[in-house]
Parts: sequence; structure tokens; C-alpha cells
Amino acid sequence: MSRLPEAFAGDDPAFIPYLAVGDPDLPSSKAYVEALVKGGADCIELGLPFSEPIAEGPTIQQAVVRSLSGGITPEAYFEFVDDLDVDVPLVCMTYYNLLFRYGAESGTKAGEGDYEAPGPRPFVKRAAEVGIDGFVIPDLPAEEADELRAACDEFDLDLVFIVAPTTTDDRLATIREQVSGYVYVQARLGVTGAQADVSDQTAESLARIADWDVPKAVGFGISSGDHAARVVSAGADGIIVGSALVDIVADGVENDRPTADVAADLREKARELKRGAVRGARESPEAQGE
Amino acid sequence: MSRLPEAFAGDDPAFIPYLAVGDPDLPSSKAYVEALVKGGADCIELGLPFSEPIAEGPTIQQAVVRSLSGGITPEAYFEFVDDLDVDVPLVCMTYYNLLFRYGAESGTKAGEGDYEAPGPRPFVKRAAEVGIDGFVIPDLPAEEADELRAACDEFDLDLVFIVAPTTTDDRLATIREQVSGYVYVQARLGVTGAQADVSDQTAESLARIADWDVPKAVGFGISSGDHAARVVSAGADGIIVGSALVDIVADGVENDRPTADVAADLREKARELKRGAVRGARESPEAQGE
Amino acid sequence: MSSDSTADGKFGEYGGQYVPEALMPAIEELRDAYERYVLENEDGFMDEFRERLRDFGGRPTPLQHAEHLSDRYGREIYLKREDLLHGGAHKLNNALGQVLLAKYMGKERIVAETGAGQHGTATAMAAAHLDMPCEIYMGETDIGRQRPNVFRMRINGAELNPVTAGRGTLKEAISETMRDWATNVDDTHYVVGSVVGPAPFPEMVREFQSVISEEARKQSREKFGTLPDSVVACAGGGSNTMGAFARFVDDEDVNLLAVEAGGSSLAVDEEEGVAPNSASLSTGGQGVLHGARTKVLQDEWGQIVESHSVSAGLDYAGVGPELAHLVDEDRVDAVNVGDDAALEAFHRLSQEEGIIPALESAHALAFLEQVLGPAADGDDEAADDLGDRIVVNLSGRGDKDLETVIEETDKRDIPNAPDMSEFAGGL
Amino acid sequence: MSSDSTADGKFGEYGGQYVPEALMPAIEELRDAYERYVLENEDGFMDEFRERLRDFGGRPTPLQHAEHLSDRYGREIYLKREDLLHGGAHKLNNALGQVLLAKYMGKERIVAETGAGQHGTATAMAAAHLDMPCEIYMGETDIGRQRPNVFRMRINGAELNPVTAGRGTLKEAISETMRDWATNVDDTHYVVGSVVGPAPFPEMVREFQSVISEEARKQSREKFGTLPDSVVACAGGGSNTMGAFARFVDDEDVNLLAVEAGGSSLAVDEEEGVAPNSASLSTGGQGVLHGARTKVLQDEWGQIVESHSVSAGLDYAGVGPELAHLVDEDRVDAVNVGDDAALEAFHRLSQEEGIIPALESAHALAFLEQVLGPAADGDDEAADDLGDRIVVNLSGRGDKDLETVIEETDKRDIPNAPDMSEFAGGL
Ligand SMILES: Cc1ncc(COP(=O)(O)O)c(C=O)c1O
Ligand SMILES: Cc1ncc(COP(=O)(O)O)c(C=O)c1O
Repeated sequence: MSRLPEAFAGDDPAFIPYLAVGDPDLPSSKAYVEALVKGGADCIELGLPFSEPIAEGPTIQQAVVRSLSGGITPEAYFEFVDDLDVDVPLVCMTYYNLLFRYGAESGTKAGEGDYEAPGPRPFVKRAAEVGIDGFVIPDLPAEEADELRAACDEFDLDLVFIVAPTTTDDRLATIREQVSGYVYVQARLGVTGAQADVSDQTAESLARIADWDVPKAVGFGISSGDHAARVVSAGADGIIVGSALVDIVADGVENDRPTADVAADLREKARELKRGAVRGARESPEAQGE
Repeated sequence: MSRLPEAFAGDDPAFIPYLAVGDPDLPSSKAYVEALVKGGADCIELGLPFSEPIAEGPTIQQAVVRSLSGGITPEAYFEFVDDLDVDVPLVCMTYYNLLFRYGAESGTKAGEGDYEAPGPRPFVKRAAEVGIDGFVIPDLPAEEADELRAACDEFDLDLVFIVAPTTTDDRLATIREQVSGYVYVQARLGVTGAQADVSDQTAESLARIADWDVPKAVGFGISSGDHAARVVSAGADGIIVGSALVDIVADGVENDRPTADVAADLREKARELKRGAVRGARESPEAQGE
Repeated sequence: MSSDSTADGKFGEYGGQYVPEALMPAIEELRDAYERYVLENEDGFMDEFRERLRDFGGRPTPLQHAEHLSDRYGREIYLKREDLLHGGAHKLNNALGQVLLAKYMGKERIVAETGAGQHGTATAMAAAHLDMPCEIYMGETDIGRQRPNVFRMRINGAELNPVTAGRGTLKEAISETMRDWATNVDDTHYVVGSVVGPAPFPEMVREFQSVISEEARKQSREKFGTLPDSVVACAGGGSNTMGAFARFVDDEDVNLLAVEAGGSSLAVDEEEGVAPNSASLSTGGQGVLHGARTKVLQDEWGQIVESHSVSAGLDYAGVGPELAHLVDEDRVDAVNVGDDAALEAFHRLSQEEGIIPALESAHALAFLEQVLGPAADGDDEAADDLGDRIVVNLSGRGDKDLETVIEETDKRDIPNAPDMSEFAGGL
Repeated sequence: MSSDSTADGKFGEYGGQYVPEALMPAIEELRDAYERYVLENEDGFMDEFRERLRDFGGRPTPLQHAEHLSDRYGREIYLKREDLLHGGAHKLNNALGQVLLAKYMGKERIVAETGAGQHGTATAMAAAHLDMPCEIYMGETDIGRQRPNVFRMRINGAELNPVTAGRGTLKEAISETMRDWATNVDDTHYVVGSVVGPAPFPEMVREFQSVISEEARKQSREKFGTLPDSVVACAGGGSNTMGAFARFVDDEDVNLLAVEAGGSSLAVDEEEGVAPNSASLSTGGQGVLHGARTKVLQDEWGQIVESHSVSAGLDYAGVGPELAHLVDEDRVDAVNVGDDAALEAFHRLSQEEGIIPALESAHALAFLEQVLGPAADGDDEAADDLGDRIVVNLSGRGDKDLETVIEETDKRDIPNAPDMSEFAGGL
């Protein structure tokens, strides 16, 4: 049973940080996740690194490389999640091939005798076992998601979809049918990465899905408490922050800093972001209208 | 008036050595020519180096390069010949462009106003002045020789042509009309160069022109007294030797030998060749038939 | 059996559109444009495309009877001479089609990825020809080893964006180009370089390349009055392959053979995440890579592994979904030959036919030798499948490969190679 | 005005057969074979030649409308795309014709000279294609600076004979090849590389190359319903030139322009025996070189001087006798452009049309810029002569020139060149 609704249950907007698991190693990841929770995270997107992260900007790409060269595997990831002792919902963020291949024999050939096509069910089953609550799969548009949707339904997990500034009305309808947990509202075009500003498009995008009955979390390029505030004041139910946090991890790796120090910085940054979001909620037209 | 007939006037076969004038410098050339005359030369082919010696083998090619890099020009050549004090006929051996261009303005353009086409006459005139008796122009077949023939006639000089093993009967007829002084019978295919053997083709070639009323001198690849003897015994009226002598000059340059030593070797080699020719004459069917 | 994809961009289980949401509208726009301009010749798009292929590209390319190969194998071997296309490979068919389509769509900028540089140079040429600003993404490792192609792109006025991620090769360059596209999707078209990527790319690229089989079909009838018994083409992503096969797919008597790069071995080193081959059809499993479900070289977890081949243009861990489907359907036979055999075939064609083939194309030729050559492995079924009249798609010329050939020949024992020692230091 | 040579191989005052006696029979045999096989199509020689040109060579090559150049110059510019011929230049037309003729003549061995390596590679390809043993003479200096072409010849199975005489360049290689021919004339044919040498070479090579103008004439009619106003071609020896002009010579309204390499200056340094150009038509005097009377770069005595051009293929002290004659007769205009202008034209075509031209061909393009470009010298007569529809013979592609372009662009100030600094060390 997904705990994702809990993240959006309180009065405050949800703060959803992202980290690549295993960056730069599993013990550090554990410390970082705990720090983020202490910093106010309402839910965490735990990245499972894939070798071809086509939707990521350079920051997360490098995190993925660090994690992969540390030897992360889906199974290690699941064990990591299983061991985690934090009290927030967890979203698995990864690319479809890892779901698709989990538990399949490599080298099997379609069209041959007892061949069974791979599929996402074994991955979802295992994810449910270790306490994952939902998925964000950036290379899986709603049109290709039937199998995964079915598996999520079977194991009571959520499946988050992204809505981009370019998403057409037709596609919004399709996504609306498939989405659960929250909608990931992509604040601007491009790939992930900390940006100096948050696009006007956010408000516009939010307006287009205002009547959806899932929470709306905005991501892509939020890097400061002020950004967070502005995004939330534009109507978001939550904020998703990745690169701005991964930057801190990267800095730690580059400067060989102790894990505890990096964790402290992450907690600090998390606080800033969470506070910004809360401030934004107070400034929102809705709040002011109340 | 050409003195070429003198070379074939005696009882003995003519020995006609070749040297590239200016190889490696003019004073040496003078010494070498004198040495060859002392060694028994009946006539000398004095090479005037041309930048594209397409009919020469590597030995003479290198002699040409040495001479050209020493700065030889046609005019220097003429002065050299003028200064020579030897009592044998002299044949100028060179390529047609040097005859063609001598005295022409460079850069003149056909088709323009007072343009006069270049031609061999000025060269022949000057050659006659300095005491040249005839020409061998290896890149000038009889078909292209009308102008040069006319100039030679005007100044009473001879024009030697080459007959090759490949020359057809038709072409023999053409050559016969144009040739004077002697026929240069090419002993074998290929380009000049000292060879270990003299081809059987010599006798055959000589037979084909037996009834011509000019002397027949055989060249290409004669390098020893024995060769010379065999060639003459096959019916030649003379022998032409180039590379075997140029080899001695080249050796002198390479080993930095005094001119006088090289000259002595040339004289020695000349003696060997001349003696061989004379011996060959005694062995010839003709001689034996007498 | 037509393999035309359905409206959802699937070929059987393969294909689809596994891309970030931000790109979906661009892909829908592209499908729409593809259907209108390419399939329905709206505004005379296809007429203009064909005219430019002819006048700028040099089409039709000949179907040449290869006399010495025919003697050697006791079959009639015909070479489809894509090596004579402008730029030196079949790549221009696609690049020109897509850049022209981008123009019709009102796009103002072109991006493309390139591995060995062949698709990059073709795109740069097409972009210069059609006056489109063009940026090429290329891995830093590839930039280092493909300098002449890098230079050709620059000479043609393209910008070059080095990709430092990962090992700096094709796979990373594709990811990076997708990112650029996702950021600049409004005014930018991504010229995908093979029959890979999300729908409609596999189908569209196949259509642009199908001029190869369209011509070969007609030329076969002209030359020997009937269709060939088989068509053989190398397969990296599979664009020359699908181009050479497309118009024969419905002719069930024509056997279609896709020759993959067997590299040095067919095994995958999971520890190292490396496959010493690029034989995804023969040895890969189903997966999702670069926007499509297809056959992929991957480890047990689904991480994509680095592929390897002496031929840079075949060195790719995926393959076109349509080709994967046709193989599963047994309409296409997937076979493979190794690096050594490809080099030997390279030297053979150069010496015996006076044509220096691309190392990619040499794989297709090496397969003939493997099945029909004097030391053939006696696989009679394979020999039967090839039949009497065999069309081999000569996808490109080998001028780009000279340095590689020196290096790779020098370190192997290739019996028919000329002495390379004088070139050992490179050109 | 036909420029067909008479039976004595003369074009006005030019031409002839200035060769060693030993070669005369071979030349007569060749003339006989040429007349029978080429002019009279005996045994279907010409049919086979044309078929091989088509299937092996890739003919016809397109006549392409160059849109950006046309815009730039306000004229209709058409490119005859010999760069698309197999091997990358017009050279194959001739090499294939001669090697095939040698086969018909029963010869068993081919020799050829090469300078930049273009004729050598074309001959090696033709010889491999026709299964003829082949030896190429090449100066040692040229071998050093044309490594890729050397390698291509070797790859095609040709033997390479380095020529050490003189400065080790084209002129010496020609002399050496003549010597080989004179020695082995019975079984050997010398494949002369341009419209030079003793008769019947100039005429015969022109006939083999005239397929260029034959096609261009037909394509002009198809494309714009009439003949072009002018045809522009670069001239080294002049084979692409004569090939592009031949079938237009009788069309007096078609202006023919031969563009020579002006190098760095039109002057000759007699002291050094060097001409910093290869403009024998414009600045040379009558002379006899390599078997023919023609225009020659020579010093006051008639010694041949070393020519120079940034383009190796134009770097020759002589020129075809027929072309010299046509210039004297005012049927052809001889013009020239320098190294800098050629480099600029190279970059212009690459960037604006997506075609990387040979540096030789870039000279023809540079002439357009000189007369019609924004900074044209205002020679209205020259601009008039070019007319509205201009065919430029694009004799070859520039892949062979990349190293030279880097080096030469880097040391000059070529305004339209991309930044070369990253390539400064070579490829
Ligand atoms: C000449 C040539 N052939 C084949 C290929 C492989 O690509 P594809 O499999 O898409 O035809 C390439 C790729 O660069 C190539 O350059
Ligand atoms: C592409 C190209 N064009 C022109 C030439 C010049 O030769 P020709 O004047 O005989 O056409 C060459 C010679 O190598 C060449 O390679």
C-alpha cells in the first residue's frame, strides 16, 4: 500500500528531494537520506542509476556515473531501501529498461519455444517488498505504461507521470488516466539541473491541471528557498529538488569531505528549501484568499 | 662542314664515347674528353644536360643532375666546345627542347602579333660555329625532325638517328631518309645503362639496315672490351659507350678522386673498349671472308 | 508480410516511444509531418527529396556485377554501390531526408549525434546544402580517433559539441543529443542517424533509406530479369540494412541476411560491462534503449554494456526495432562475422575489385566468404539460402577507415593483406 | 571548329610524338588500337567501357544546380559532379579507359606515374577491377606528403616504385615511367594520367574524359532546355578541362574557361629554376615536354622549371597540347587564380553547398568569385563571357586535401575559414 498520500497530507507543501542511490557509495547515501528527512523531506525520490540517463542534465548524469562505478545494482538498491529506517514515502526514480529486465534471463530470444517476454512485474513486486511506494520513470510516457500500471495496481503502488510545458491537451487526458501519487510538473523545458530562475511556465502548467485530483509537485531547476517559495506560491502542492542537492554531494566527492559534513550541508539545504516552500504556501493566492 | 665521316674513315671500327658535359664541372669534362681521345676515341658524343632526360638510365640521369646543379647552360656548353682542342668529330647529344628554345624569348605566346615560333635553327647555327659536327636527339623521332634536318643541311651538320629493336620496317624507311653521319643502333630495349651482355638483337638489327650507306654504330649497354668485340664482329662499324664511362666519373665524384686519376681510368677504359672493337673487326665474318 | 509499423509505432513487440514527456509532442509533430510530407508527398516533399538525392547525392547508385567475387564463389554477386553516394556512405539518404523534413516543418536548427562520424558528416553536408545551422554531438573518445571526420564536419560549417560523459562514445552522444532536443524542442530537429530511436524514427529512416532497395529491385530486373535470391547487408543500427531490405520484404522468395559485427567474441563480459561484439540481434535480449524497445546488449540487470567492433559504424549496443522484429519473425536471418574476417574481406574487395569498402560493409562481404569461400564452414543451408544471385549492399567506402585498417591489420595475421609495415606509424 | 587531332597527332603547332625511337612502335600500336577500339568501337570496346563507367564508376554523375552560389553570383551555377565518380575524381574515366584498352591490346602489365596520387589511385583501382598487374611510379617527396593515397594504391594491390631522381615529384615520375615503358614496351602499357604526352595520348585521354561534356550537354538541355553560356574547369595537365570542354568546342556560343593555378605569383624565378605557379597556358612558352610540343614553364634556355601550387594535382610544368592550341585559337580562355583564392573557394563550397571540393576544382570555383563575387575586380568582359548559365566542372572531392587545407589555411588569412587551430598539429 503506497504511503504517498501521506506526503501531501499535512498543511504544508511537500518537499521531495532526489538523490542517486550509491552516490558515491551506499553508506553515504544512507546518511544523506537521513539528513534530508531531518531537513524536512516529506518524501524521497531515490534514483536507481541507469547507464543511459537520457533525461538528466550533467549534474545528475555524473552522480549516476559515480554510483555505477561504485557497482550499484538493482538488487543492491533494493537491499539499501529495505535497510533504510526513515519514516517518509519513497519513490523509485529510474529508467524503464531496469524495470523491464529485472528477473528476465539475459539473451532470451523472442520467437523461440518457451520464451517469455520480460516485463516490469518482478521489479514492482520486489520494490513493494522493500517498501517503495511509487515510481517516476522519465523515459516511460503514459502510452507505453500499461504493463507497469497494471503491476503497480496489483501491488498497490503509485505511478507518477511528468507533465511538461510542451504536453498537449490530448496527452494530458492520457496522463490523467494513468497518473497516481502525484503529478510531476516539469517547470521548464530541458533536462534536470539547478537553474537560476523558475520559469513562468510553472503557473501556466499548474493552471492546465488545476482540476486534477492528484497533488501537483513541481520540479526541474529549483535550487533555493526563494525558488521553492515562488513555485509553491504559484500553486504547487510540493516541490521536487534534485540537482541542487546532488551538487552538494558532488562537491563532497570532489573535495573529499567527510560524509557527516556533507550530510549536514544537505540537511541545511533541505531546511532552506522546505522553509521556502512553506513561506510560498503562505503567500499563495489560495492561502491569501482564505 | 661535318667531320663525322672521318670517324669511320679508317680501317678500324669507330669508338664513340659519351660524356655529360659539366659532370661534375667543366674543367674535369675537358680533362676527361682529352683522356678519351688519348684512349682512342674516334668521335665524341658530348651530352648537353636537359632537366627531363626521359631516355636515360639512372647512371646518365645522375650525371645530368650533377652537371645541372653545377650550373651548366647551353651557352656554357658551346663555349666549352669552342675551347676544346681535340682532333675528333664532336656530336651534340641532348633533348629537343634545348634546341627548340635556344634564342627564343621565354614567355612568348603563339597567336599574338609579332610572335615567331621558336625552332632549332639558332641552336644549330651556334653549334656549327663552335665546331659541333652533328646531333643525336633521343626524343626526336624522324617524323618530327624536318625543321632540324633543314637547319643541319643549311649548316652542313649531320643528324644521327637511333634504330631500335622495335623499329618497324615502315619507320626504317623514314629514318633512312633523314639520317646522316651514322645510324645509332640501339642494341636492346630499354634506356641507356651498362649491361652485362649485349643482345642477340644487335646482329639482327644490323642485318635489317645492312644496305644503308651510312656507318652503323651500336650502343646501349656496351661496358667491356669483350662486348665491344662481339658487337663489332656482329657487323657494326662503330661502338657507342656511355654509362660504362660515366660510371667511372661517378665513382670519382663519390670518392672525391683527383681529376687526373679519373681521367687516367677513363683513358684506360677507352683503350680496352677500342682494342675490343678492333679485335672484333678482325673476327667479323666480313674480315674473315676477306 | 509487410513490416510497416502501425500508428503506435510498434513492430510486433518492438519499437514504441520511450522518451521524456517533454519530447512526446515533438515526436507527435514529427509523426504528423512524416505522414503528410513523406507518405503523402504533401507540398511535393518527396519529389524535392528525390531530386536532391539525384543531383546532390548522386543517385541512383549502380548495381554492379562483381566479376572476381562471382568467380570466387561460383554465384553471381552484385554490389549495390552506396559507397558512391555523396559523402561516401548510405548515411546521406537519411540525413538529407530529415534535414529537408525539418525545413518543411519550419525548424531552424539541426542537432545530431555521431559515433564514427559518418552520420555526423552526412548531416553536416545536408545541413550546409539546405542552409540549416547544425550542431553535432560526438563523444570525446570518438573525436580523438576520428579526426578526419571531425574536420570534415567543421569544414562543412557544423558546430561540434564534445561529449565527456561515460566513455565518450556513440551511446553517450545519443543521450546528450536527446537532452539538447528536449531543451530546444521548439525550433530544433534531432536527425537520428539510424533506424533506431522512438517512433516514428525507425520507420521514417527506413523510408528514407528504402531508395536503396527500390533501386536495387529495379536494377535487378534490368540486369538479370528477375529478383535476387538474397540480399546481404551489414547491421549496426540497421539503416543500410532496412534500406536494402525494405522493398524486398514482401517478396518472400528473396532471402534477407543481416550481418552483425561479431567483434572478437560473441560473449558478454558482465563484470566489465563490455561486449566484445555488436551482435545485438544474435546475442542481445529485449530491452528499451534510446527510445525504443528492441534487442539490446545489456548485463543481467538491464544496464547497457559497451559494444565493440573493429568497425566504428557497427559499434552500437542496440539495433533497429523493425529489424529485431523481422528477425523474430524469421523474415530476416541474423548472422555475424568477426573482426578478422571483416578485415580480410576489406583487403579482398580492395585488391580484387578495385573498391575499398567501409569496414562496416566489409562485414557483409565477409559473410559471403564464410559461407561460400574456399574455407567455408560447410553450412549447406546457409549456402542454399544465399542462392545464385546475391545482392550485397556496399554501404560505404573505406577511405575513413585507412588508419584503423593499418593498425588492426598490423596486429593480426590477415593472410591476404599487403605488407603494412611501412605504414606502421600511421598515415 | 573541331579540335580533333589529325593523323600526325598535331593540334595546330602543338602535340606530336617526341619520344625515344624504341617507343615509337608502341605509340603507333596504341594509335592503331585507339582508332579501332575507341573510335570504331571494334569488339564492342566502347560499349564495355561505358558499361563499366556506369556500373563500376558510377556514371552518369549529376549536373547539380548550386543554389547558394547561384544566389551569391546572381547567375545560375551548375556543378558537374565528377567528385562523385568512384575514387573521388574524374581521373577514373581515363584510367579505366586505358587499362581496358591495354587489355584489348593483349598487354599484361600496367605502369603509371602519379604526382598527388590521384591518377595513381584511379589506375590502381581500374587495374584491380580489370585484374591487371600494376606498378605506379611516384616521386619520393610526393610519397612523403601523400601517404593516404600511397596507402590506397597499396591496398588496391598496386606496386609502388619510389622515384628518387631530381626533387622526387611528378615530372621525375613521368620520366621514370617512360623509361620503364621503353624497357618493357612489348607487354606493358603506360597509362598516362592527363591529356599530355605523345600522340595519341592527348587525344585518347580527351576522348575517355569527354564523357563529362557529353553528359553535361545532355543534362543542360534537360535542366534548362539549352546549352550553358560557359563551362569553367581547372587545368593542370588539362584532362578534366578537355573532358568538360570537348563536346562543347563546336558550340561557338559556349564560352570555355580553363583556370590554371596562379600559385603565389605568376613570375618565374630563373635563378632557382622555380615557378611559383603552374600557369603554363598563361605564362609558359612553347616547348617540348614529355613527348609533346605544348606550353611549358621553362627557363630562358628551355630547362623545365619546378612548378608550384597549393593543389598538388595542378602542380605540373606543362599542359595538354590540344588545350594550348585552343587557347591560341581563342576558343578557350586561359585564366588563373592564386593559392589564397582557391583555399577561400574550398571553404565556401564546403560551408555553403555541403560539398568539399578538391583543391584543384576549388580553382575553378575561385574564378567565379574573382569575376562575379562581391569583391570582384570589375572585369566586365570576363563577367559577360561567363553569361547566365555557368557549368563548373567539379573535378574531384577534397578528402585527399584535408591535411593540406589545415596547413595552408593555418598559415594564411582566409576570411571564411573555420577556426583551424584545434587541428594545427594535423589530423
Ligand atoms: C558505411 C556504413 N555502413 C554501415 C553503417 C552502420 O549503420 P547502419 O547499420 O545504420 O546502416 C555505418 C555507420 O556509420 C556506415 O558508416
Ligand atoms: C580532382 C582533380 N582535378 C584536376 C586535376 C588536374 O588534372 P587535369 O588537369 O588533368 O584534369 C587533378 C589531378 O590530380 C585532380 O585530382
